[in-house]
Amino acid sequence: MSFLIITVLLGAVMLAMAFIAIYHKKLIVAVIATGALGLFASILYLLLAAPDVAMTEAAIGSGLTTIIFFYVLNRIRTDAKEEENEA
Amino acid sequence: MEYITLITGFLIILAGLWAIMTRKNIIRIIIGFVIFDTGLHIVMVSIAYVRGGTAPILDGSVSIADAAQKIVDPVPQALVLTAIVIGLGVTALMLAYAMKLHQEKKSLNIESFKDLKW
Amino acid sequence: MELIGAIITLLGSFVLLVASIGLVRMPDVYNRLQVGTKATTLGTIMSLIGLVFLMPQWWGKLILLIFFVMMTSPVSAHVLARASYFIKIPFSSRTVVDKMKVNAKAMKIEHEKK
Amino acid sequence: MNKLFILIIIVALGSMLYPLVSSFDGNSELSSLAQFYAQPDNISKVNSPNLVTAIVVTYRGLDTMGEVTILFLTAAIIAFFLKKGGTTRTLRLNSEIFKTSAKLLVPIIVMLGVYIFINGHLSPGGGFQGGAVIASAVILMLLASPNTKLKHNFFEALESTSGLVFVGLAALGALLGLGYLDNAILPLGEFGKLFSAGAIPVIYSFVGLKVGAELSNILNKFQSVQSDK
Repeated sequence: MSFLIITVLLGAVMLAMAFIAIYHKKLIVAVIATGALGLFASILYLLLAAPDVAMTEAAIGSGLTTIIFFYVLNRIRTDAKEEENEA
Repeated sequence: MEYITLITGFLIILAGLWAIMTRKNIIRIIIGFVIFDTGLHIVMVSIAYVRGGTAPILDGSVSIADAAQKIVDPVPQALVLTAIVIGLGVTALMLAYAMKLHQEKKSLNIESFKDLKW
Repeated sequence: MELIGAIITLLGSFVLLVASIGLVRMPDVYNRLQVGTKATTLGTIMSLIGLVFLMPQWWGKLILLIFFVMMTSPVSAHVLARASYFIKIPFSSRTVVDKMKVNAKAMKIEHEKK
Repeated sequence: MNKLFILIIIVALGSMLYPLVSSFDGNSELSSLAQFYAQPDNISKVNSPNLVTAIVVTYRGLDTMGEVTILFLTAAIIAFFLKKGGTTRTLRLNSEIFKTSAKLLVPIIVMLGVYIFINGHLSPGGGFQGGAVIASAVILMLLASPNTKLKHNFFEALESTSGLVFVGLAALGALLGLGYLDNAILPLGEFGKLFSAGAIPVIYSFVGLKVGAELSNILNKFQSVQSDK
């Protein structure tokens, strides 16, 4: 029964994270929300008796994906600044 | 429990699809793909769940003889395991494309790329 | 033995509770980082020490975990606070001392000419 | 108008997915394929306690090979796309605390990754997880000191060698008449010990090295095109 409550809560939080990732104005917050979605998904895998998948998702879905997104955002931001300086 | 995770997975898939189809920013479209991936993985793992099952690792608590009665289905888990790693590679590839596109046009709006339209 | 472990774990969780209240109460980023790091590190370490008393056969792994927490958590908070100082997140109005101001100019350095 | 159209499409897809939910009544027993894998005969034939590892490396080894190929292709395409820009980079100096602790932590994290993929057949974990952990150690090193030049040739040589060993071990099984990617080319050993399960730990270790090298390469490419201002 307690597992059921935890699962419902996790599902609600994950849907909220997906909503934030789609609709928040700042891209940085959206990327962080995507990473948090991956982290909650890894907890869900652990509840579903899949520890291997949970480890992979925790390392890749919330760690490396977010870092790659931030590298790209950083590059794009500096490019936009250069353009403003020229114009 | 597996019903709830299944429904959550399908809803997350639909949310990702909505993000892919309505957003204009390329980075947000890629975020939509990531969300879609996560939902798909949740659906596959929850289909693999067997009621009251334990993880498919045969240590002290599960012996070889009654493995078939106690463990959950390992096949979709193995598929999801590789799919997550592929997802990282594909996401990195899409982001590299996005970076190149931004260098060309100085814009991330998908509507400013009309070169093949006439 | 079990009683000592339970008491230490309870104290650790109390410290964690105080930390989470402080996260809501504190006025700006730097204070929140301080609360969220110092108290959380202490609470986690105390819970792990309590677990050493409860499960004596796990002591090696638990001491390794304490080492990891002590290595990573303060350093990450330090890096976060530093980054938020450099992108000029404002202090709360009651801040008096800013010791970082003196050498902020010396922190910029040119890297990698090509 | 456009959004309404998209909404209709999504609602249609959702109603197509609805029968899948309503007809799903949960599993109370394993599917026949999984029961085949979980039979005591087949478990003792593979001799690996972690069934997921057994499936990834042996039964579905061809899938793993294709997956590794896809990862290699994406790494190659990213390396082709992201040429290094020749701009002057102005970065803030990292503090001594961060640098020192990163120097202390990186070897430990790499060791943890190696532990994860060597013990992949006994406990949760394996080549992919270990490779991801190694890549996160590399990203910590790159964040602490952005000017370190990763030895590109070393990573490429590591990746190619591990891929060749993977394919070679797989083909050795076919040469010995056991079947492609069979794990019985090495002695099976005792159930639950480190040196058991035949070729599974060896193959998974090389997969882990390959995945770690590829992910590190991708991250290094993304890092080296940065131009902080």
